[in-house]
Amino acid sequence: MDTAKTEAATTGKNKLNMARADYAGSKSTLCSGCGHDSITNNLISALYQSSINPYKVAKMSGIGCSSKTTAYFLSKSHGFNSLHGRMAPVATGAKVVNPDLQMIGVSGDGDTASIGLGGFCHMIRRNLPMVYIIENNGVYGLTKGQFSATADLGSTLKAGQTNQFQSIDLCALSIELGCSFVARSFSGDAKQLVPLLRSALQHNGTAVIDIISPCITFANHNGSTKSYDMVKELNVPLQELGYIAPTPEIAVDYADGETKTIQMHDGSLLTLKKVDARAHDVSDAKQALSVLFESRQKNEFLTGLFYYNKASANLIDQLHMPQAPLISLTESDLRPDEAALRNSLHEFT
Amino acid sequence: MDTAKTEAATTGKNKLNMARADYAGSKSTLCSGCGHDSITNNLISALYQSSINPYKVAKMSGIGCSSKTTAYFLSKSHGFNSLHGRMAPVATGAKVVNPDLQMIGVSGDGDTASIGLGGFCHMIRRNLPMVYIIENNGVYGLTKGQFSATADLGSTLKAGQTNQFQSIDLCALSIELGCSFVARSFSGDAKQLVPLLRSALQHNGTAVIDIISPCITFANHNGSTKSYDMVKELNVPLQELGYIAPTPEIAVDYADGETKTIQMHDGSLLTLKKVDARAHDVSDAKQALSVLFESRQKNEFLTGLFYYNKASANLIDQLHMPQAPLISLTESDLRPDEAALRNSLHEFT
Amino acid sequence: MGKINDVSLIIGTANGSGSQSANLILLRSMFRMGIPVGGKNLFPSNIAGLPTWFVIRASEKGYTSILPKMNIVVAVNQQTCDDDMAHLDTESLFIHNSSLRFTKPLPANALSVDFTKLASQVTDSIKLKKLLTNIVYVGVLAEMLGIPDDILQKTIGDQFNNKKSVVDLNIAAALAGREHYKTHIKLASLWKLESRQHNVGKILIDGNTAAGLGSVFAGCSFASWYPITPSSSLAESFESYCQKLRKNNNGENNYSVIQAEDELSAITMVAGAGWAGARAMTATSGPGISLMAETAGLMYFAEIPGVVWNVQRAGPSTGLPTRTLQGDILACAHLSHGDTQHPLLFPATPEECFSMAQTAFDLAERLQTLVFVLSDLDLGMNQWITNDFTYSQKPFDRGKVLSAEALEKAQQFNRYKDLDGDGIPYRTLPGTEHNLAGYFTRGTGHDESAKYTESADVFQKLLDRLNKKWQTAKTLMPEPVIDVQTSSLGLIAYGSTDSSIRELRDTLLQKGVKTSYLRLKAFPFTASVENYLKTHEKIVVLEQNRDGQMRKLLLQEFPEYAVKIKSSLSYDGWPTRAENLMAGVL
Amino acid sequence: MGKINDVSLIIGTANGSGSQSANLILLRSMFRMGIPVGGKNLFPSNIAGLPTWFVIRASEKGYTSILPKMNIVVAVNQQTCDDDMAHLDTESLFIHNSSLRFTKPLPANALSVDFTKLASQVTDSIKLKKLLTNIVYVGVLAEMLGIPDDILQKTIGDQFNNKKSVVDLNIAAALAGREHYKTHIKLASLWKLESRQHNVGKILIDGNTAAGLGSVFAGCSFASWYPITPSSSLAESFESYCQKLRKNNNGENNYSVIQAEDELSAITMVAGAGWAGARAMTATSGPGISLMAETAGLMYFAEIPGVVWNVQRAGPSTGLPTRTLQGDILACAHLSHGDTQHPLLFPATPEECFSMAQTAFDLAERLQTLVFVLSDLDLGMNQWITNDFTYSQKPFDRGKVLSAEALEKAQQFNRYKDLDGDGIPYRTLPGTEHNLAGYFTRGTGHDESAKYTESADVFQKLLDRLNKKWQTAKTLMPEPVIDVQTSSLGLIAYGSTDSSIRELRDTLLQKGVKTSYLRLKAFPFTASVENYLKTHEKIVVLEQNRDGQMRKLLLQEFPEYAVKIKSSLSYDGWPTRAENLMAGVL
Ligand SMILES: Cc1ncc(C[n+]2csc(CCOP(=O)(O)OP(=O)(O)O)c2C)c(N)n1
Ligand SMILES: Cc1ncc(C[n+]2csc(CCOP(=O)(O)OP(=O)(O)O)c2C)c(N)n1
Ligand code: SF4
Ligand code: SF4
Ligand SMILES: [Mg+2]
Ligand SMILES: [Mg+2]
Repeated sequence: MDTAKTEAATTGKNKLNMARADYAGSKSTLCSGCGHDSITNNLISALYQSSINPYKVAKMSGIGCSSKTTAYFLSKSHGFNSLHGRMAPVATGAKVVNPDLQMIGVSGDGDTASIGLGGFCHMIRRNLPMVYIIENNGVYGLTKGQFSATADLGSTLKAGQTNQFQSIDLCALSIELGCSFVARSFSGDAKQLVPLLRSALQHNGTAVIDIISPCITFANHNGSTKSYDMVKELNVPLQELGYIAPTPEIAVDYADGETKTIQMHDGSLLTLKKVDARAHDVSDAKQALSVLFESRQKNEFLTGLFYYNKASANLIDQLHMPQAPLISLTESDLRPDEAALRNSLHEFT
Repeated sequence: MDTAKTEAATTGKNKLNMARADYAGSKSTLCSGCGHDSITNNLISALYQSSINPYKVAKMSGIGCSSKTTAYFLSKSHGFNSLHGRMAPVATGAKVVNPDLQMIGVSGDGDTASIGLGGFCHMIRRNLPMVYIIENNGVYGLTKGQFSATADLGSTLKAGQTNQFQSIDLCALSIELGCSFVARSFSGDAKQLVPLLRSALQHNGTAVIDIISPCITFANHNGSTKSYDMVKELNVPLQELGYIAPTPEIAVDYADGETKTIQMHDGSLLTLKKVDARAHDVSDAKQALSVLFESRQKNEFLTGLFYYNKASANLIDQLHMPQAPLISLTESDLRPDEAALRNSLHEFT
Repeated sequence: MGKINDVSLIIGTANGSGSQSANLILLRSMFRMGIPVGGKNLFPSNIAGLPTWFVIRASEKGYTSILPKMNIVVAVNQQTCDDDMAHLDTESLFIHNSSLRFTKPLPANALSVDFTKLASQVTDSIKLKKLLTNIVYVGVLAEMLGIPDDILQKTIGDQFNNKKSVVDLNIAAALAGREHYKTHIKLASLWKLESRQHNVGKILIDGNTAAGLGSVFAGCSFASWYPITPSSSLAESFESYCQKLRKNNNGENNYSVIQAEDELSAITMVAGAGWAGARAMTATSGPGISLMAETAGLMYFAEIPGVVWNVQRAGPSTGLPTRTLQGDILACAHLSHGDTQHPLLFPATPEECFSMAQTAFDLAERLQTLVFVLSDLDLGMNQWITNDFTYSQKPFDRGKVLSAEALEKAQQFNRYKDLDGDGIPYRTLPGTEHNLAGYFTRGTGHDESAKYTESADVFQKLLDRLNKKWQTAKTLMPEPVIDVQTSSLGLIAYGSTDSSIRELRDTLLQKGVKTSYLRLKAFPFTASVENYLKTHEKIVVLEQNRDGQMRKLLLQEFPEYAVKIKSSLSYDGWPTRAENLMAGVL
Repeated sequence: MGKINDVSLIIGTANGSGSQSANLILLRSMFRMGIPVGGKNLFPSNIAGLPTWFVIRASEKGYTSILPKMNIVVAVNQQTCDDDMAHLDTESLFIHNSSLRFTKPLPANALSVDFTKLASQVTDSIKLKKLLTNIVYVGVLAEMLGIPDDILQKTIGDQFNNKKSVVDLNIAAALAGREHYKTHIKLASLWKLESRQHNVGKILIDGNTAAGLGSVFAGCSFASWYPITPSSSLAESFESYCQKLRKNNNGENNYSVIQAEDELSAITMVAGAGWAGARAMTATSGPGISLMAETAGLMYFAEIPGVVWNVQRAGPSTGLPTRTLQGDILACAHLSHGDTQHPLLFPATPEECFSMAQTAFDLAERLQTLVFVLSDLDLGMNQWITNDFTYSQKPFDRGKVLSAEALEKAQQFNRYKDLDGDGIPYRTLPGTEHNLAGYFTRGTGHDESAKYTESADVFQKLLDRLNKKWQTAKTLMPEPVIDVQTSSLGLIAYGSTDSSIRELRDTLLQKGVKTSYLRLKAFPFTASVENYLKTHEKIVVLEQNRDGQMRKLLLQEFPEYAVKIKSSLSYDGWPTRAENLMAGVL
């Protein structure tokens, strides 16, 4: 059904005539078994299958094991491993002056929900066009496993301490703040994650994907709610997802009344087949919040696409800039003429 | 019904034998007509009527016109006009080491929703016992009226610019983050605000009160959604509120089936008489979020108590400290004995 | 006959009362008479109702420094009218609104004028009356000092955008003041103004407006900022000039301005935009500088261009937000942890605020680093006569950026390799369509090809190269302005104190003390600074901070001359007053 | 016979492989033999799988500085085994795991040992085998160097908390290594260890543990922190010692620790807690320091006590998080904008990390200001022999705090009035039940009674009083350690480089160069520092940063002696190596 995928699978090349290896980065230095590496892998699949132009990608991140992963894919692209908690504003600056860049951001739960929370919320308010991935393990991996703000109430550390604070649900928070694309997935669930990533890549606003990604070294013990075992046990997908690249004639034909289709910015389609009774209309933010709220009470990891709003104006629209990115402006565009200076100064004479 | 109030009204003194003037502060230097001054006034009423001990109050604030107001009440109390956006962490440090302090914080929308958003959210996560007032005018008053993050979409500045970003609903956000007392009111509505403040003062966790408080100088023009006229027009109270101080024998007897009563930490009662059909069970966070969500779509200012949860453990509980505040510990409590030192060092020999 | 074109006056009002436009009309009228003049607003950190003073000094020599005593004191504010008398000396004239109640005895030269009543003659509206009260004292002063009516009326017209109804009322109020003086007061003034030609080719403007406009002409296309006094008007003027001057033919914005949620994000957005290839800036003041420390270090280390306008106010901490100091020199020079250093520029006039915008962006892109321009409240928000701005013909220096074509030719690219021996590597912009273009920017240790490394050797070499770049910077920074008159006493100053220093030097000369003067325009210091230190027996660094911060930088850089480098300091938050700095010099 | 008690060895493994405990066992065994020894872990900024080295140096003289060449190199990591040979000189022994594949020729003195196989003899579990491989090389080295088996076994027992199953396995693995050496290698070692009495009254510990424990004994009751290498273990050890030593009789916590959401909040919580009357602290490193700038300025200006432990790592920016530098001296001395200054303490040993905790809190509360303790990764995370900690009998100095009773007596209270002429005012704590107690703390300009004011005069006086307090601080700061041996060459250093400086001085002496040595313990400098500068012809400041930051502070403070103050610098991120600093001295 997904032509890009099929094509890629047969020829070993995608539409840009690039092989999957062209989307790879340097070797991961993460612990073997780290959930983050699976995400990288799924992201490479998504980029490859969607024939994303590596030269137009800007890989953004903060600081953390998760944030390191932008080095492990797309070595042809520019990357910016910035400061702890500052991915959102760095990306904002870069995207505004060059909207041609496809922004792919990878952050951690500490990076986003602890130190970076303010910037994250405000990026959402501005609806910055960007794929914003949170590799969520509930701990600070890189500093050796302290709780982050997404640690679940009652989850324990390896050394035994119990988290006493309520976890921040980044998906609910994002929807509350008006985010235009909000999903949750699990690092190991390629079937769900790849279509989500591919549609996020076509979204024309902030796409937040909160991906539960077990930390094998510091949060994979009994008692950690984000261990592989627990995540597999608690993972409840709302929908089964499929991605259909835009083709000249898309013929979507579903017998199953339980399947909905949403069209992305570029014309591609994301299909959502209801697999849980609670699967709601993803254009209804209120319902999305209710579903998330209830699922939180049950201590399950509800996954899938929660909210999507194609219509909401993004930051780039708001700024009323020309088609050509600001960085392409030349001196003559940037420096007004002498008469303009004289005119401006008139009132000061 | 409210004995404290009645008593105060007759004798001119409250239970601590203090006059209302004993709760006053220095003269306000705000613009005359500023909503913030009304809030100060209502706060003084609440403190006086509730016979709050001024010596045990710590007045906290950030920076802004709103944050200045802590100088305008309770001059007998200690105050800390800290840094822009940092009221939450300063208050956290002070309260933890001296839980006997009654924390009263006054912040602005810029102070809380813009620069202070991260700290605000994390304070809520910790459920720091504190009355957290936001004097919300949608602008940065003190820096001459730029939009803040609570400016409503489509609201205009005096100079004409239109706000293009979605407003942050601090009440919905607080509930989403698990805040245990969340209300909204209007600076000029003494009838609603005083009972809210009095019950917040008895709450044993974070009590967020978002008070729409028009900025007469920079946001009272046509086009500003937070002008006096607009607020009066759009203000929709959910409930009519009443406060009953704890008495030896409280006999609450309401004929009206539409009135609910909630009991605060000290035994006082807050009565909520339904005046809008949507008035929900304030112990139901999900419903509260839905009500707020819908009301936001309508561009109205829904006011009243939205959520209350007496049960949730607060930060002080979590820290398992003794009854006596840490600051009262003496050297002998603080410095373990020499044997303890020797024992501790044993493993390093 | 009175003194000609040599008068200091102070007007005490309340903020938010409309006095600001009246004061500007008075000031601009003098400017238009061709007289050197300066105007300083001493306002509270508050929106309305608190005391505000406006000081005007006209002087044939162009001195603008505030004097300890004023010739004319105008008291309109009940709150301060008693204290305002402190500005008087025996000769001074004290003009006050008749309605004021004094608790102290009035001086001999007191002149009671019923401004309110005079305003009532013009309008019945209570609201307008309040505003027009201010214009009445302008009329009184105009008549007394001899400001021609045509100039005054034109200036009133310009001030109110020639909106007839407003203009007419104001002119009437001014005339009422004038008439009152003519018919009732009739006092021969000790101070008189006479038209001159001093202001040909000059404008009267504040530094923030100049900097905002300068940034437009300097090619800045991205600004992110968070409001803070006294820098807000810089960002706001940038945006409003962009609206006028930076639209393309389709009416689209060839610029972007983002009001950030705080200063952490403001500077970090600048880092993102600079990295992506735009000329990007932010404007802030003290507390904002502190919050920008972490990203400033990243920009130094990852070599990302950007410009920070620091319009300094009185610190430490929140300090006095509406008072001026030169207190962030050390903070900016070393902002962030580790061995971090940043180039600083010090504009002294609005003209330099304008022209240094391009200098700052050229340096930032050439050096691939964050450049701070240190203005201050006095320069940024007060009114200065300055040379008309020169339209720069100098091409922008966009620095070492490799396009896809250049990469194709070079056939290799190492982001952090020093190919030219100046410590400055080449960079590519994200989005460059070439196989060699991509690299990984990071604040962690990296080798020449931007790869992460913990190699001790590579790390030390990286720090050394950054230092080499710093040495290169010394050859690119603007040269100081040097006036050598003696080898015995050399003054050093920078920024907004320049005009006070000029006055101070003249006074010293009158006392028989010759001085040389070096006005710094930049840090790191160029070679000529060292030469100046070498060739003077005693050096005094005059600055507006408690700790002698620029002196400390000089001591650090030039230990050989440290012994002879002294301080003269003033740090009460007021614009420099020449005489305050005198003690430290002698 | 080989050299006695004079050996340097490096072990190259991968992090997360369990080698750390093996290395500590080896190190502690030597310590328990009474031999001066030091252990340094060179680990990557990564959790598992990347190269890590552990360096042990035993020396009768107590030198711990890393030498350019090692006597023994143990290679266990495939990734680095080729490069590890770079540490060899002609005499050195190269012991490597037999399974390693080399691409370079092995040296003559190479010894292949099948650690993996030897470990297999002890266990069948694949997971355990990997861990035990490390203990096998410990056994080999123990036998070769002559570490007695009773000491080794006891140390293994202690390392694994005497958990029998684990201990037995490890002992067996060590014995396997020992046996292998005895029966198969039999090489007479060039280096031998012999038991001594040097370590009587000493312990082997890292600085962060010492500082955490010290803070418990110094009465700290509030810590808020945000994780960052290399400071995390300081906060963590504080909390875990509190759990053991600071419970009251009801098992409740006489302390509080909050993991903040970032460093902005961490320091700001400290401000709140210090204001309320607690001894409050945070621990952080470079990037955290930058983020703390704004609140640091507030604490200076509003006069709030607090302590920051800065365990320095290699900057600028994120830099090398697992490497060491003394790079934040300037950043901390002036942290924040405006004329802000902070006292700094420089512990040189774990013992000083322990004892300076009380010094820091005493100074912070006495001076009502934020005090920085500048440790570094080398001191904080590496293993040092240090004097057993002295139990302080000195009462805490809680500073000038007025109780309700004191207020009743005084009958007046002005928060910011200098009653004692030392620049230090009195404070009250919130919650004090007295009519006079309340005051309003602010970062804005204030008068003696803490009221807001914009008065120029009051503002300048406030800055002057803060400066007077700074002068008082100079009389309270710990004195430097001074050893005068000559008047021609005076060295100055501080912090963790102390032991390297001792070695350097000995080497110089052997070359006939006598030196004096002043080890700074604090900034601002006490009078004895000036005297030292005065009485030496040439001064060399040895430090681990590129810009000679402490030298800059000395130049700033003592311009009279600036000419003769030189730098010797090393800044590659490795712990100081004595020989790296040599060049700058001569
Ligand atoms: C300002 C600052 N504070 C602290 C750190 C130390 N630090 C590095 S990564 C990290 C946490 C990372 O956690 P998370 O974002 O969840 O990523 P993970 O490692 O779990 O993938 C911290 C606290 C830092 N680099 N910068
Ligand atoms: C770090 C920092 N940035 C900026 C400022 C300048 N500033 C002072 S008050 C304020 C905004 C206040 O807005 P709000 O909190 O909404 O209070 P209001 O004045 O509207 O009551 C700003 C930006 C500051 N004091 N500190
Ligand atoms: S520490 Fe955890 S998050 Fe980090 S690389 Fe290892 S498994 Fe992944
Ligand atoms: S500016 Fe606005 S918020 Fe500030 S005091 Fe005036 S009316 Fe109030
Ligand atoms: Mg994490
Ligand atoms: Mg506001």
